[in-house]
Amino acid sequence: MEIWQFFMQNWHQTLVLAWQHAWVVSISVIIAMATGVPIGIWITFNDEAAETILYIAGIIMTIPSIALFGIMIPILSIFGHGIGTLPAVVALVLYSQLPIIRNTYAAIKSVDPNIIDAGIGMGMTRRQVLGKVQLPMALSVIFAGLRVAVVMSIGIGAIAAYIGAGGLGRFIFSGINQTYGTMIKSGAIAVSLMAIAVDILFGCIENRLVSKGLRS
Amino acid sequence: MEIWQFFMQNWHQTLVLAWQHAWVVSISVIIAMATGVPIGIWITFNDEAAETILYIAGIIMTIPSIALFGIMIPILSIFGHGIGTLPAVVALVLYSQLPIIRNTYAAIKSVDPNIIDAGIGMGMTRRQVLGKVQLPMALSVIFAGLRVAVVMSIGIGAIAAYIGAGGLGRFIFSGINQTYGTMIKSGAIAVSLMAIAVDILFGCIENRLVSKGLRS
Amino acid sequence: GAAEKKLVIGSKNFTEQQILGEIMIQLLDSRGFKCEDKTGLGGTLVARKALENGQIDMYMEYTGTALVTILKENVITDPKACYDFVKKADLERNGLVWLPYMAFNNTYCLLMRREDAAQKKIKTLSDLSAFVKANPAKIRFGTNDEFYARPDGYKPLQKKYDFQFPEDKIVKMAPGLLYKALQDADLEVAMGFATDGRIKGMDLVILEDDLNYFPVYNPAPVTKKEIAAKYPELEKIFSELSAKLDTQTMTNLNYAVDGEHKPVKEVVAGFLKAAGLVK
Amino acid sequence: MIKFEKVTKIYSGNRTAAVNDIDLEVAEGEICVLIGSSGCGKTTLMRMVNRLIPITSGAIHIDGQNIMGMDVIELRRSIGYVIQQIGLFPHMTVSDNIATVPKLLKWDKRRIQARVDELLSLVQLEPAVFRHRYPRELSGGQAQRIGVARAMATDPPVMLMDEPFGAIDPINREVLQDEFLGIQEKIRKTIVFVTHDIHEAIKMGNKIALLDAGRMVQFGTPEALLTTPANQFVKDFVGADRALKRLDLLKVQDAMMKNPVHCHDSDQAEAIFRLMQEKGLNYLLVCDAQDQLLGYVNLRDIVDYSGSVGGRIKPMTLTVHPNSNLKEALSKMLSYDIGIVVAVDKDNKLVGILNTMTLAAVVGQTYDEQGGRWGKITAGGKIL
Amino acid sequence: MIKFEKVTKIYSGNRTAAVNDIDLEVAEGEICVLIGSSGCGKTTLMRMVNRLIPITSGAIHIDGQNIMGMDVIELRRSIGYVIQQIGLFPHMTVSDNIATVPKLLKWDKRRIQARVDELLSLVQLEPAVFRHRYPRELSGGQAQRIGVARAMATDPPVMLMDEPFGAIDPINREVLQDEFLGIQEKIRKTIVFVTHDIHEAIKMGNKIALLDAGRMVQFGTPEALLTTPANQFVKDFVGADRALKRLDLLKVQDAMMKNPVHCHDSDQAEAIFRLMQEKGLNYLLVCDAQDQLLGYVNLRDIVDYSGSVGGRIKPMTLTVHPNSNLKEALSKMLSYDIGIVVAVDKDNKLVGILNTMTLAAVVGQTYDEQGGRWGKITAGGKIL
Ligand SMILES: Nc1ncnc2c1ncn2[C@@H]1O[C@H](COP(=O)(O)OP(=O)(O)OP(=O)(O)O)[C@@H](O)[C@H]1O
Ligand SMILES: Nc1ncnc2c1ncn2[C@@H]1O[C@H](COP(=O)(O)OP(=O)(O)OP(=O)(O)O)[C@@H](O)[C@H]1O
Ligand SMILES: [Mg+2]
Ligand SMILES: [Mg+2]
Repeated sequence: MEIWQFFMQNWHQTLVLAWQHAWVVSISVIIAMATGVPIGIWITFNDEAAETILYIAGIIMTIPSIALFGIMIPILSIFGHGIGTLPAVVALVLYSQLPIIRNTYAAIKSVDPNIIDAGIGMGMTRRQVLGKVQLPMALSVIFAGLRVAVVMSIGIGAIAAYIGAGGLGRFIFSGINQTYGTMIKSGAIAVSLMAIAVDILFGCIENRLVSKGLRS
Repeated sequence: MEIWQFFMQNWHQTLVLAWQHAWVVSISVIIAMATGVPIGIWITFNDEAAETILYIAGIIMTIPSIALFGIMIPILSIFGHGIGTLPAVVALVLYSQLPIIRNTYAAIKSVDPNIIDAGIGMGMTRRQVLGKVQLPMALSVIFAGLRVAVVMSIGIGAIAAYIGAGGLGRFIFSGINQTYGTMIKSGAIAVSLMAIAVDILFGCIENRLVSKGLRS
Repeated sequence: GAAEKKLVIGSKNFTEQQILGEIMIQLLDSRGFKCEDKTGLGGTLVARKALENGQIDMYMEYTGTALVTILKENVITDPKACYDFVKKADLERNGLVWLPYMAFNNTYCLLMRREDAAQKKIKTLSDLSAFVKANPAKIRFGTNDEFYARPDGYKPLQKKYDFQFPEDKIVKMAPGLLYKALQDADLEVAMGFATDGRIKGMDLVILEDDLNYFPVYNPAPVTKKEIAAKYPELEKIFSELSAKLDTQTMTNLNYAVDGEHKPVKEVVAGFLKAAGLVK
Repeated sequence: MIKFEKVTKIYSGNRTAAVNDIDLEVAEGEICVLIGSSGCGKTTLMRMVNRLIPITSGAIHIDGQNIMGMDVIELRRSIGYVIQQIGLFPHMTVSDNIATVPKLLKWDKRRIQARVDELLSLVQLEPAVFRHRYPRELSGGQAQRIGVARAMATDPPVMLMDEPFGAIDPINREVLQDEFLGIQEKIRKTIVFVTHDIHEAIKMGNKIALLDAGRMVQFGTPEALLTTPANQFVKDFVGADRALKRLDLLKVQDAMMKNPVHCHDSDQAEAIFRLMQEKGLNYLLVCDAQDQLLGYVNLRDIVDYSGSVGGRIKPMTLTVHPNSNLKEALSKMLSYDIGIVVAVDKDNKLVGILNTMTLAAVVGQTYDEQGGRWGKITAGGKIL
Repeated sequence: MIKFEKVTKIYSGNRTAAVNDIDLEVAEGEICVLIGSSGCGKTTLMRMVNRLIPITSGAIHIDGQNIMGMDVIELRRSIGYVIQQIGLFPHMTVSDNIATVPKLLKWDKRRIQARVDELLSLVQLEPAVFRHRYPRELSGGQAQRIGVARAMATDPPVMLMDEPFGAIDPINREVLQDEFLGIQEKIRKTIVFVTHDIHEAIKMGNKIALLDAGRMVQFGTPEALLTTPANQFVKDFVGADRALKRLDLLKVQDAMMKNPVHCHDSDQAEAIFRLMQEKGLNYLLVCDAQDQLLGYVNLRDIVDYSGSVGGRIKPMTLTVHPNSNLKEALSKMLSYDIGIVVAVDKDNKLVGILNTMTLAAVVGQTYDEQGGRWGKITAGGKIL
């Protein structure tokens, strides 16, 4: 109830923050997908690179966001974007890599070799085997990774507030500093709602993309 | 070099914090595996529960750690453990659920139905089909989820410092507050090393557990 | 027409800083500047880096913080001396200009629950020292990492007052949680900030620093040399503000936000009007 | 006993039934072969027995008990199922694949190992070589045999075998069929067996059920299917050469003329010559005093020869064993242009003789109420 | 032309070679059938041709070019490969599976669709029913046929077919074989074809290569394999009834006696009676003035009958077409006990007659330098 009231009283700010949040997260997720999936695919061809890349992604995931920002501000300031949306997006993209890369890698590696064999035997290039056989068959596991990454991004998207990119994190951190439970909860609920909405969206996309022939 | 010096000067504290960190993370990971994998398995039997559970895990993952602690302190205070290791472990366990559950679910769901059919046709119970067919065949994808969860746990294990459970997060947060770069970097490096070590460990376990018959 | 007087205003992300940031924005806006709001940055590190790298033009830093954590100098307990030292050093070393400092002192303090303090008969830090010596097992102390580790923090404090919490009774956690933990009786004593509104809101008491240990933390707007040179009027604007922001006022402002959950903008607007700084 | 009662299966999304109103009884201890065109519902029918797919309507009983009332796990454990797609577990070694059910039943280790080796030998795979292989390291036929071994591991009383020998070469297949029939003779299992090979159907089946588009077209003994096909479809299915196929079912001893005309090596050539001329024979078989076949004599060779016929014998290699099947006998008969084949027992004793007429007498029908000769065929013969 | 030169393959971890020093030449436009026991290396040999597995030693040339020097993608695209394990893409519909390579080659949509429907009809599957099915909704034989269709999609000049019809019923298999041979007659592909069915091998192969344990045992025409098997293994492999199998290779017209003795319906019964008695015939075929077969007369029926024989004709149903194979003719012959079968052309004109002697004359060898009669078999005949 309080939370409802809070939203009523702060609807304008809520919308602005939610919009900022959604914006930062969407861009991040799109970039993260556009980088993580190809990297995950690429390392299936190269077992040595695989280890290295996965360790790097792992290390990145362990860097605390504040430290990451501390590293990024001087670098990105060169382009005049030391704070704001850009570093937030970079951070989210970096953090999303591990689940996306690792799942893409594991998914593609676990496609039935007999089926891949059929593709190769028909004269598919590596790229075609990937696009026509491995990816479609690995899709549901790749999506598992993407959905984890997306939900995680929306969650840690709150840190965008640290760096002046706004977002619902503002409610949460202000609420924490103020020990203002309603504000924290409102922020958290808004973030959760967004996460569920996006997860449902991804579920629908997954449903459309994953072949009916693979469902049992 | 500075970092090396820092470790030399603070080796005792480093060891203590690393030990605390490892302790909190290990317990969390063990509990997270022991809960997440069975939940992931269970929801393969129950598609409705699956959605709900996955949304809940998603929501949990979006709750900022500080907010989570804010919620937990009053609850766990009832048992006299409002702060310290317990809430840190609870938080890490909760955060790890999504990658573990989702990957377990996706992995089991994508096992070749013909092979499952063979198991069922031989008179295996559901549990046996799971244990003897689905799990062994899904293992590498399940491990992908576990490894993401473990690395993530080690990373966000730094937040244990927030709640008085110590760990390498102490170096990082103190360093941040003191704008003491060497300390931050030392903490981050220690955490990364731990993440890589544990990831390698999990890689070895995976290698031992995944059947040679599944490797191409 | 005249070129627009643009400034990017930052702040750290706790309540007092949000209020200070908002004050600067509203004040400067009323004096013909056009401010961009970049308040709420995630801590000293981020705000300072952002300033140094030109991502923000100005934010309020505390003299004690700058002295100890940024310039890595020894503690100075006199406000004026401290300010002068910082102003000079930061300009020389980093090319940053410290504008006039605010009257209030947001120093560290130790807090207890009011009834608990009364029951244990603890009013001053010397009382606490005596109590701890007598009952080392009966008291838990909460601090954030920063205070625990700072050269003007917990350890010298112990030395000064000659006491020591047993190591297992010291709990280090995030400042936002300390108050709650103290209120929930997970702690007996916690560090805090003197102007924090929650002290009032949660019915806590500040233990008196009877030996004058704590350093001073007066906030002052910090900006780059070039900006200060370009807009000399800033000096005057903030000196007007300086006297109006005493410890009591700041505590009240903090309480309005933290305790009464009023929006920062509204609180600041009310303050500036009441203080006659904007019409 | 497996009894299908008006069993129908319609896959969701399909307009036609995959299995349509099937009534069928597989008697205890018998092998019922299912044959029929591709997609006619054989696999579907089988998979309803162990409840891998639900029955749309109708009922299946095993030993009088409705399968829907049985514990599904026990039902399936009591049924060995050889899957058409083989379906080996890729993550298990050959040995673990075969041992799957024994392990579920917690047999002790030594027993399992012994059984695995026994089954591997049974399916003609060297245990030492194959025990530790993974499925991907097997050839198609080897994998199929492991599938059969796996299904037989616990000697279940009922077996469903979906084209179990389809990918195996003729020699190994025959060995497996014989081994399997040997086992079946001892432990009488109730078996449903799908094959596309009519010869296999005839050899393995006590009964054959021929399906078409989900319906039963004919159900009966192999003999009945070959001799009295129910309609053109059955005729087409068993093939234009169905009379020949019946020869698979029959033994030489069933068809041969016993005690054929012959002489002994001690007989005087002159007497035999006269006799042959009299009867219009050009050749005559010759035995010794123990009736062991020595060969034959040619009329030409004993003209003007005096002495016993023994001195003029030519060897006779076109012999068969009375236990061989008639197909083999016919083949031998055709290998040379003499139109007969001689049956001798294991002691080389002359026991019978076969020619095409005798074969036809067994498998064929009488064309005209009265036999007679069509006479010598005159190549390029003119109109009379 | 595919040429194998001393090709050897040893799988890592195996002690023995899966394919051992094989020399083989598959001529341009010919079908070479590989047969051999399960695990003898047929699949391995095939998969080396399209470089799915590396050759351990030796070389393979296609049209004179070493495959190792060719672009591997182009090599594989020019080869249609029917996989033993079928290997349909589970995530694609039947239509998409078949269209895989055409899509890779960017054929336009209409052309692809037309080709898919054409191929579905070719493999006897109704396009409207199966086009949009997923592999899991197919029976084993249906899936296999889709696999064949997929490999044929772009009409590649070379095909590797690993047991392409193994899971298909005899009727459909024969249709497919015939369709396939029809296509092969027009577009002469170079084909390597694995089968376990000797009949199929004989029917499909221009040449047959028999492998055992990785080595070539015999390579030659089907005829050669059946008539002059290289050793006991080959004999065992083609079966004891190999003479019968040769009948598959031959047509009635190759064996029949042309212009057999017969009379016309207008002939006078008395004259024919006398003639038959004279020649010792009990039956005689009767034709009309155009030489169309009317039936036969029985000696008994024309005793004391005056008039033309036309009034005493009995119908003759045991006829075959000169184009049928001898197996069928033999089977018909055995279906009734008269020992002959009559060949008539499509206008029912009498063209020939067959009996077992004529069959043996074609497939068999002369046993004795001089023909002769073994005489009527005397059942229970006593020693003379
Ligand atoms: N990946 C592999 N690793 C090790 N051995 C293998 C592998 N693949 C096949 N083999 C072995 O090589 C031999 C030849 O196998 P191949 O598949 O060529 O046989 P095949 O003639 O096709 O038999 P089938 O008729 O049963 O399909 C077999 O003994 C098999 O066990
Ligand atoms: N899951 C399914 N969904 C829809 N139709 C199916 C499904 N499975 C099988 N069918 C159809 O049902 C019919 C019977 O299939 P079934 O597998 O029983 O055939 P079969 O007799 O075993 O054929 P084969 O000899 O080719 O293995 C086929 O026409 C097939 O297309
Ligand atoms: Mg089937
Ligand atoms: Mg093979």
